[in-house]
Amino acid sequence: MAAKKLSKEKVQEALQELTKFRLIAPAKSDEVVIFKQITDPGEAFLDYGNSTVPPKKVVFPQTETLFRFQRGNPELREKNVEEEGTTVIFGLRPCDARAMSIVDRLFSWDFEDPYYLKRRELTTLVGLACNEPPSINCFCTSLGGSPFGKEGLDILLTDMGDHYLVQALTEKGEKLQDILSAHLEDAPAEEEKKAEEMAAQAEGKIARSINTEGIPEKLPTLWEHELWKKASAACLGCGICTFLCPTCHCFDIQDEVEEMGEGRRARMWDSCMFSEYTLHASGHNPRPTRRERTRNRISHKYSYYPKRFEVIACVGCGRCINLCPVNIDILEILEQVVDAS
Amino acid sequence: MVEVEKLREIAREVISRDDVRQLIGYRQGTYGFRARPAFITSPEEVDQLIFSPACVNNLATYLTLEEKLPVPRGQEPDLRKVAVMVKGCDSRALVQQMEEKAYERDRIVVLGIPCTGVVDMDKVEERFPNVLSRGEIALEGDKFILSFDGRREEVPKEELLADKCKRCRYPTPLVYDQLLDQEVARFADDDYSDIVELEKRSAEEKWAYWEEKFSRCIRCYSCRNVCPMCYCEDCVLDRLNPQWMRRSVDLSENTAYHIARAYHLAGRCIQCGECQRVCPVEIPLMELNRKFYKDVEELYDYEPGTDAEAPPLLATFKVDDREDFIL
Amino acid sequence: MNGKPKIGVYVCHCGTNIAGVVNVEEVVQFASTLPDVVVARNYSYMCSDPGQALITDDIEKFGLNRVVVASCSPRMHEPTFRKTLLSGGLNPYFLEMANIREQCSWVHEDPIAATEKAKRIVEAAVVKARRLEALDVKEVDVEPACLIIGAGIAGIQAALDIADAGFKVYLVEKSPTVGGHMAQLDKTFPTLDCSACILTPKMVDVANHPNIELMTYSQVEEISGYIGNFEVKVRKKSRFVDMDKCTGCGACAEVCRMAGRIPNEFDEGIGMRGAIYLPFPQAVPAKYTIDKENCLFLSKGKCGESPKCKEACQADAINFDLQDEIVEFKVGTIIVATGYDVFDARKKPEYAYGVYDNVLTALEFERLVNASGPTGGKIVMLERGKKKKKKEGEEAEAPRVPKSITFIQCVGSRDKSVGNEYCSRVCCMYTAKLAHLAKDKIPDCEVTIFYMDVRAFGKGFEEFYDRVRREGVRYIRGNPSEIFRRGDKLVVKAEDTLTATPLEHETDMVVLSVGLVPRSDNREIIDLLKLSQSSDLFYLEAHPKLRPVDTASDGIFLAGVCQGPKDIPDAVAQAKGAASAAMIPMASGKVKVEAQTSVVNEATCRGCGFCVAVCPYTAIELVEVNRNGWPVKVARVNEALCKGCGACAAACLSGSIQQRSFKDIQILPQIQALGVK
Amino acid sequence: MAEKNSDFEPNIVAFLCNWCSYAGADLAGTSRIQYPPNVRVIRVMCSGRVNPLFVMNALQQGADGVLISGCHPGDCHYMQGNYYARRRFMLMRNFLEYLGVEPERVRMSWVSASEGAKWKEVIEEVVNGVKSVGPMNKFQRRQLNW
Repeated sequence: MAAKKLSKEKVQEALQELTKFRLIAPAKSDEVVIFKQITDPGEAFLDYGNSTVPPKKVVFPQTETLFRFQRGNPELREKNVEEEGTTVIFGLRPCDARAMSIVDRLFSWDFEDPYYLKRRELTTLVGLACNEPPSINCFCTSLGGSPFGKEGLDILLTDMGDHYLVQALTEKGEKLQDILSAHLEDAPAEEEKKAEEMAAQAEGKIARSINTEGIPEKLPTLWEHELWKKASAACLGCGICTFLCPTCHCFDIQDEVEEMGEGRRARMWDSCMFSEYTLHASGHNPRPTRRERTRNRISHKYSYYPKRFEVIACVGCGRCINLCPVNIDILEILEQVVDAS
Repeated sequence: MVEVEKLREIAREVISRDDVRQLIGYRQGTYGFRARPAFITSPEEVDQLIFSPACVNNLATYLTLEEKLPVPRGQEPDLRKVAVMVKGCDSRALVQQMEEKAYERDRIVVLGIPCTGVVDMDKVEERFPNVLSRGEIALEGDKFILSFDGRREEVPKEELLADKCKRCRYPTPLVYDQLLDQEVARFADDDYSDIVELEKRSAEEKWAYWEEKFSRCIRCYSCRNVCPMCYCEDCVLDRLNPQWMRRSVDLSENTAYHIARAYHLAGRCIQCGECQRVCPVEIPLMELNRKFYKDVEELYDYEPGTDAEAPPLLATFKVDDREDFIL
Repeated sequence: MNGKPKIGVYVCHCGTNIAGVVNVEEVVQFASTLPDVVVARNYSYMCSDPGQALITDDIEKFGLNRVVVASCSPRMHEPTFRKTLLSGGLNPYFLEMANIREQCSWVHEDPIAATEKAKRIVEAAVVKARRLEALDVKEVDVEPACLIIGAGIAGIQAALDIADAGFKVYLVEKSPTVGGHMAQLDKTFPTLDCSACILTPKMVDVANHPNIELMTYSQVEEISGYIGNFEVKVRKKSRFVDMDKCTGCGACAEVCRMAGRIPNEFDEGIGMRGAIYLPFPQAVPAKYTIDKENCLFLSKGKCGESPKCKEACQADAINFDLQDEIVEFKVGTIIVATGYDVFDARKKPEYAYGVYDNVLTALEFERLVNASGPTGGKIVMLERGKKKKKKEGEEAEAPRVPKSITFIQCVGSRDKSVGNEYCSRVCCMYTAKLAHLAKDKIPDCEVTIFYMDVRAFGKGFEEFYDRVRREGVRYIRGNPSEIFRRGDKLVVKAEDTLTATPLEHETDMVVLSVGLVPRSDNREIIDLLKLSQSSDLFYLEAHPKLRPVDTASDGIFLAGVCQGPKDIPDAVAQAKGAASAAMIPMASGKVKVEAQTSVVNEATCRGCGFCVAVCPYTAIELVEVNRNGWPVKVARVNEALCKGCGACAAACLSGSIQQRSFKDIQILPQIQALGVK
Repeated sequence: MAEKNSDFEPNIVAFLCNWCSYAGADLAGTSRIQYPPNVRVIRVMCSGRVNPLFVMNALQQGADGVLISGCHPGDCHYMQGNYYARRRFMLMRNFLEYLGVEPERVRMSWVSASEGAKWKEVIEEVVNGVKSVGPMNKFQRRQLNW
């Protein structure tokens, strides 16, 4: 597919066109950038680093109704994801898209999750390459990702200054590109080559890194190692590092019932850093303190997940480092894992 | 400002005592200007301890946050003391915790740090983004001196000072075993101007303001877990039977959560500002707590965390409490 | 029994009280659709035996383990239905009542709205019933002793009955003697018995009864505890006279420098007494008392060279160093019989009481006609002003006998302007009696009574009223507006409403038939015992018709006028009622204690002490327990002291302390059932 | 202001203390004093038992207004329950107002066992107060996740 060009003046029109779908774009709520459905293109805010809450919440909502029930009525009213309509996530970062492709492996593993996969099917991802690393703690390059990464994206936009280079990467991407053809022009051939140079430059700007070689195999051997106690000493046991991680996918299912016998079964995010995540009804907790939970969080991403899906469940977006209230740094921990005897 | 050597010397002496199990202080963060809590259990680890305007955490929360593993049969629980470094505002958390009998005074060794104000790390990182190498922050006169990557930047104190410090009434710790510096006289006060301004708005405007904030909340509970006053064994809001508040994350449950949390801090919050600092979606939680704080002060002339012997606010009453709203 | 709930719902018609407005069938149909409801019925009178039998049969037939009765207020029949459950073999606390009468059918006319609300009330009761838990009905021992506060006729009668039944009685009286207001009266209506003749024997019995510990000139200072276990502290005020030595001879009173110079309260201030005095001759105990404020030695430290009374006392009973004595004891029940005050006539300035000497209150007139009164029973015109200097030898001219006496009824009763809307029940008859006595003592005296309505409702009252009129007492229907002086006569301005003729009735003496009002110091007892007051500020009985002698607090009873105006026969009857009510727990020796007390989940309690601080009964304390090897402090409730108010449950932030039958898990579903539109 | 449609019938949850206000409400019943049916009563043993979070829970569940009624100060059957309730609700009411919940929605009253008439006045004052501010639509549970 020949690359296209989207001049910056036409961005608003393009977005207006997309509002006929469920258009999700980065927008500002006070000073916080969050992905939310926009109806007026003016709300979109593309000059941003990365959102606090990753776009995972679009395809894997924090709370979603599975089905509704009523006493005395045997028929369950299942939630029809179709009703949400085709969705376009515009302007997400390559790492978040790559994270979705990682999480797809789990949700289409031994059980095809109907809700998540249907939503993914309905969603087209239009990524925006990172000319500048969104934060000092980005380390996507260490995990096989890139500021210009295409994995998981349907279209990649690259900011070339007065316009965006539009590269359709998948069939969905091409379909969307056709829909937007009125606002696009053909991009000169060398633009794509220029983008590659920019990619290399951007990758050079990533300041932090980790050599993941051997970590998945080594982690299980450090089960009782001293480092976990030290690393988790300051941990508050809150849900920031998991809720804000684009690859975290754990959820809890609960029934919310009202006295009159109406209710719904809902799924909502859960965090392995919470104590009741593994709390048994008997009161026993196999992971009683935050030491075990921190060990589990790191081991799951860097050992258990790769063992099952051949990919480390981390895309190096840096959110868990930036937003941890007590500066627990996953890279510092991983370095300690590498150095641990 | 506290000289680091003196601080480490006192810390070494304290942690060497056989009746002290652990010392909680601050150490340099992993990048930029960040500082983070340090947990010292032996004299050798003392050299990592620092104190600077970057040390924003309230370490008092760790006294009640510690998860106690069941003591194996035949062994005794380690009841040795815990030493903790506290700034002026942090020390009020100790006073309030002791007022609520969380622990006895003799269970803790308090190293008091008279504080001249700490930075708002968001403002620092906004002003000097992408600083990876370890940066230092110091306060000289009324200027913050930031040294990093070989550069030395001077910034007027006001511009980087944390909001809570602009209204700090207790710079010098109210309880301490040792003071690591001379006392700092009170340099600010709280006129609740922001609260008063919000109170004046109409019901619709106020709700629109809070609806925007509460809709962002992702219920990560960092504001609860960081709070030194939130130390219930099993938070009533997490319970399923009865279920006060549902797990689902939406405006209704989020609002219920924030009302319950703020109410549970009525007459207990000591304004250390941690909840607002840690909130990933920047909900102005202090504006919630300080509404109760202002009412409690005006109506009942009560300031939490200032007198360990004072009875809890909501467990006392005066016969002439105001009741003009009662039919 | 806490297993899967099987609920029976019983909706009562209560004749037409409920069924007249609420569509009972619709409510029953609705109730049958609610979760865990196994059977739903309606019946005309659920509280009747057949009604209750419905429940016990269903418990048998369906194995019910929860019962919801939708009828009247739980305050009315909760005890009844709890007994029903008990007889059906079910724990009484598996009952939940839905108040669809007092708070629904009786107060909402619109049938649709009332039925809709009734459904919601029933639903809230069902969802709570589902979560009710069995409570073991705890019993505590009852101290077989009774404290009676106030030794008027009511207190005396109650004390005698309980003592005769073999129980210990502590009878505490604030004034130096027992007898109360009845002792002040001359004759009693309608039989004209001499009040002293029928009262003094009982006063003597009370003083000598082996089971009664009489404490006069004493005040209850502190009461704590609960039914069966009240700890009482009484302050026996010092009389400065040694009760054992004093023989009551009166020598001291004669020589007292203050003799005759202090208005005697007992004589309503007409008669005088000294600083050391006996209220009245037949006082029991017949021991003298020194009035601290007026005794020169005690108040100013000097009484001439030395106190005369001490010199005169043969028995050497006077001892100025005697201190108040605090007595502590334990009782099982308490009877409040603190009596009343008479209405302060100064609050009706138009009647010029206190302005003209010869405007008297009825109680003052009682003292006048009383043989042991200050005038030896002679009705004479009073000169209350400064005592004229009696010159040596000059015989005081004999006080004049009034030619005409006028009574005015309902002074301070049935009068909204002074806040006493109630009728004091006794004034009509005591006025007729006093009028008869006046006629009897001064045959040619013109006796007139201004009245609004004569209430001669009791046994022999009407006959007595008729007799008094036949003796020439003139009844004029009209409420006097004013009294003023004309010459040496008093003029009563009024209108005879039967003949609609205004008149200015001249008379020598006016007697105001003052009503009965709550004692000025009744707040003390309220604070001691947490009694509540009815709208007329007398003490509130538990239920005006069904529980007239009980109070809201278990083990505390009311007798006499302190509960509301009544005459002597009613006061005695109520006193005997209170005595028998008090004897029930004392006789059984055991009493059921509040079962709906608080309980602590020691696993989640953080030992902050908020509950300990809010508990009004100090029923909670922090104890150290071992939690997984760690010593922690947790709250623990003393279930005998806990009264089940629930203040601790609301103060607890972690929800660790809950009040049984009112736990969060039981209230939140109610909110949901009532709240969701 | 919220649209004030005249046929809006508010749904008000009331917490009544057993000894005074519940008895007062019963007295209004025995005296056949008529009052609007909008208030639905939950009986508690003392106003001191009412946890202000019940108010939040009621408003969240669908109530348009909440009323807490107890004994007059000094008359509490348990001595102090109403004093604690007074402080708690003073703070909670101010806080809810601060969030944008109109104060007319959270009401408190002292009604003694003998004040049947006053109970009617309290009910009418509360019902009219809630009617004036319209239905509660701020953070109601059913409007959102159904």
